[in-house]
Amino acid sequence: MSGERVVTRGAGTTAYTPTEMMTVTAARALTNDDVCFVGIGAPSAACNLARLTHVPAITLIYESGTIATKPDVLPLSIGDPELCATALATVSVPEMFQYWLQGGRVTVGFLGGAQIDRFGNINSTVIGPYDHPRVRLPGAGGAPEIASACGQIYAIMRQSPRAFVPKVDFITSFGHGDGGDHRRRLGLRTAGITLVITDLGLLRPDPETKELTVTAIHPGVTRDQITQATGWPIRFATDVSATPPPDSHDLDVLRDLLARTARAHGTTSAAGDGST
Amino acid sequence: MSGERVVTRGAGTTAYTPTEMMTVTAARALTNDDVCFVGIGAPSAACNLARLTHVPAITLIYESGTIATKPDVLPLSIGDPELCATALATVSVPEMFQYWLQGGRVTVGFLGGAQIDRFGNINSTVIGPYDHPRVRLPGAGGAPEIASACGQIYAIMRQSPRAFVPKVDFITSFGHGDGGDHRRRLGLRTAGITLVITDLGLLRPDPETKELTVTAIHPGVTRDQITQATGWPIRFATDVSATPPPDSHDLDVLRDLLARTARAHGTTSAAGDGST
Amino acid sequence: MTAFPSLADAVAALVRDGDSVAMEGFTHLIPFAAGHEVIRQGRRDLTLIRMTPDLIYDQLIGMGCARKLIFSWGGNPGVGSLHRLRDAVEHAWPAPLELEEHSHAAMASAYAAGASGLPCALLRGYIGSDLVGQHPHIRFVECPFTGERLAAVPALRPDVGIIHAQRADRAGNVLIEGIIGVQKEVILAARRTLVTVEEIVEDLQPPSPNTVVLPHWTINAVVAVPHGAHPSYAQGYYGRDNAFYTAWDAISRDRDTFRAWMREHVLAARADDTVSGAAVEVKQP
Amino acid sequence: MTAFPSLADAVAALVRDGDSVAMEGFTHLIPFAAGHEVIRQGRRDLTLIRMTPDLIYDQLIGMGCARKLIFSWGGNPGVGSLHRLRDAVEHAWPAPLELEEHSHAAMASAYAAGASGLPCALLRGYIGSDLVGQHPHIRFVECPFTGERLAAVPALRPDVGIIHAQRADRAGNVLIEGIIGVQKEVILAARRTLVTVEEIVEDLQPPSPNTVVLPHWTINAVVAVPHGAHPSYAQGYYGRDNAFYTAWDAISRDRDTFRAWMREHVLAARADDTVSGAAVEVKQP
Repeated sequence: MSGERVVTRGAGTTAYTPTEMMTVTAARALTNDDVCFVGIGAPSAACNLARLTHVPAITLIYESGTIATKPDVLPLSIGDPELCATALATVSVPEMFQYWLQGGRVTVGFLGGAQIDRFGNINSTVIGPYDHPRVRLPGAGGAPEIASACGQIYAIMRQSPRAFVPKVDFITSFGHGDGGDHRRRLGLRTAGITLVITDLGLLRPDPETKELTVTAIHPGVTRDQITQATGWPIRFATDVSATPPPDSHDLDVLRDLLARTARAHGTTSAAGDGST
Repeated sequence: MSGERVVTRGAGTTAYTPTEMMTVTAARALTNDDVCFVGIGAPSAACNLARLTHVPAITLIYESGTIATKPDVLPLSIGDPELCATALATVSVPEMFQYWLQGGRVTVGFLGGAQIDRFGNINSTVIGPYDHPRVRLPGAGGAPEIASACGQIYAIMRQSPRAFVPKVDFITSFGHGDGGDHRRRLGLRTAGITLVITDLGLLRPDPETKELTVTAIHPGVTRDQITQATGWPIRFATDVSATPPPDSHDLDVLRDLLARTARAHGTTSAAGDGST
Repeated sequence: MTAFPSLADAVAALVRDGDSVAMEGFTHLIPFAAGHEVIRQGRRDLTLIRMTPDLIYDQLIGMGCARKLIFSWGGNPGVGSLHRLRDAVEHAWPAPLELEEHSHAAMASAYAAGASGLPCALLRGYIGSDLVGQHPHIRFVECPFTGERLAAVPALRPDVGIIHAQRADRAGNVLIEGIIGVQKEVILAARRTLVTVEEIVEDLQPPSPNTVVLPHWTINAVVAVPHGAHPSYAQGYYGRDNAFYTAWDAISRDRDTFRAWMREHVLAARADDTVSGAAVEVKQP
Repeated sequence: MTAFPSLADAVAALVRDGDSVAMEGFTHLIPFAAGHEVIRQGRRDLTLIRMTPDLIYDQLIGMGCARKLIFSWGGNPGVGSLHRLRDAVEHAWPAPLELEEHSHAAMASAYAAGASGLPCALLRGYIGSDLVGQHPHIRFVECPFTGERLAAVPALRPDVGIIHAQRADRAGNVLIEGIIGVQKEVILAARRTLVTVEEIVEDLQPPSPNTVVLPHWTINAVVAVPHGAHPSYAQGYYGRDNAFYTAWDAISRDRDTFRAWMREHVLAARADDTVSGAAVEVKQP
């Protein structure tokens, strides 16, 4: 979190950064019954914070084959030694994707991404045309099948017009396509993206159109800020709630986790974007 | 072997039974480089005798998932504890059939069976019509894919007109079909049955017609005996050799193995017919 | 969440008349105790699924629990026939038995497809075999890249999957070691799952990170049933009772002898209530 | 039979210009030492196959060894881009790089199909993704039982498979433990195989009967290369050098810095001849 200015101070609570707000809010979306397929970076920070605070029984799975892992520090990569050493079991990568993901055992897929669009489609492949990309991104990884096979998908991304675009340059992972019943028409039986957690608030697909719509705003953030940070004319739900601020226990646990992680990796933060 | 009369005495060697002759001859067909998929019963006795005598480096695989196993006693079933305890590795049954058998890693499949026909097709399913069988046999087990995926197949069976029939009632495992290039026409790239070891001699498919033909006769056995024991007018190759008799070392090792096995299982013999 | 009910309560909650039920364990860890409880509870019209029916399915079939058998090798391993299975197929006693017959390769792949959430499995199999054509469950597809003709079989998705394992921890995570057969696949493919174990321990202590451990959320009920795999075996606990497998040949050959044996050794016995009753929550398919 | 040549001899015997080469290891046990020897020997026109290209493929691509890349995620894990990979794709430096792009699920299944002797793999995948249509290697077939449309990808059968493992015994049997990735699959799918190991021991001592052990007859050459996976890791031997992964971002960002680093740290080094030379017998496909 170093380098990021503290811009928010909750009523009577510890000061916190927008990234902390995002991570804590993402963690709160998880339950003890969830079996969660965890992307590296921001999703991994949120899922482990959840495990270390209100949902100790949650099952975290990383695509490297580690099932029910309980890392003491955040992994830098999707296959750090810590993940295997603290897992209930480690399976092969084909088994992970065939039996566990495609087999429908995962309730929540937690993804990051470079671009997301109005209908929750995610791009992690290219900016610009596929054959002559302006920016070549890392690519799909596990994301396309995470997006189709998990019960539902939560995405966590900092909100900006470059990241939140009307239509992604390339659909790596299908969200709601062109909206409406597009998923059903493709034979998808899972819910797809149901929640996007940003540093400004929460977005959920409209029940009918599936357009991502603001349903909650973080403390101190304005509607105008959100509109400015979104690449399409974003709508606000009829009932927009105020996200509760992080409490001091959440922040303590998160900061301890990041400090332990930084000491272990010799870097300042392991919560940056990374693989799926 | 108890209950079987000693009917053969090799020149200057120990007395032995036809079953011992069959087992020793079968063992001699194997090499140190073979990776052998072993059926239970007579194939298992032959393969382990080979391992304990002239081919200590042979790899024996049982369909229960045990790879490079070195049982001290013959297993009664395809998955006895002894097989796992002495194996290099034990894999799941889907992996065994997908990666190891279908993957083409096995050089020899060693099968038994209830019926074999003129063209080496094997029946282990039914005697009589499938829907109203006179005798319901155990069924396919691993045999159909052993017969198609292994580099070549050796079969070991006591020769009798009931077992060696012109055409099997039911092709469980495809040998050479109607003969000639039938395997190639079905897209099979493996050799199929190349050797049948019986208590009377050796049969091999004719290079052109693929009809099973006598290529070697065990000591003391007559051509007439073989003809009488075969359900079709069996041919003899131009050059029919005399199978060398078992030497005393082979017999000692085999008898020790069977005695150990009987003690371990509390039965008189574990070399009877069984699963694939 | 995994429940820890009695064996009787677990079977009552999870196995229903008319269900397709897979009890797996490839020679090793065959769930005899659970099968016996299914017999005692008098379940009927079951579609029994198992690669190698073994004695436990001979008993279920002989006691009239089954309507259909999906299998790939039905013998008494190393001994001979399953006489009750043969009597049902050859003489419809005590009831006719429909057969759906596979090869091991196909059936193992069908379980793996079930675990993988696929509707079917492909294999390079059944080539030239008369099993093709006997059954509508063996079809063929073309590889879209090479044009090769490949066999396809439908995925196996049993209503109930039952296995026996070495041990579970108090959360309900289950460890299996040794010949692991298709046990993982049947648990992941089935809609409802029951695992009997030799013991429940504080710490599973898997010897390797790659040891087969089934997480508790894949299992509806765990029941401690020491010796629950006898006369098959539990590696690290007890050996295979090969003498019983041999003896079964004579017991099962005659209908009356068979019934007398079952009355004395199965029907008169009670499931050990080793763990006090607890509600079994049935997960949704 | 497995040979125990020097790393230089093994690479010389097994890797040829124009080959398709898969070096696998999912974060764990990445065969860096073997990849460096391929660079030193100046191999050209390789089709590099790897789920997660990682730094070793960034180095191979930057040094001009590759013509094509088959992959599913090409980044510096937790750090950012692979700059040499991006430079090749975005600016054709030092040479154009053809991409064949998968998802992890498809690529893992394609390796498994290769190991299984199948021409293709089926998966419930790629639904709605723009990767479909970019590449002829993603096609669709219908399930012959349900009619469901399933994605198909061709099996991966690399000319050469290279992995790093914890240890081998003197027969050439190899043990892998921890995050096992697709290592078994790539060895079974490849025509020629090379395994580097941390050490060669008298007795493998697998902790469990189900530990992943590759029999010697699946491997052409085994070479002891202690620390051969650095900066990735070998569980039980050394940890991941996360600081190097972070440092690579700066080293690789600039072409000249990259080349200087490669000259000093890879080209100037010699493969450890830890085991004296032995002929490598190449198995037939």
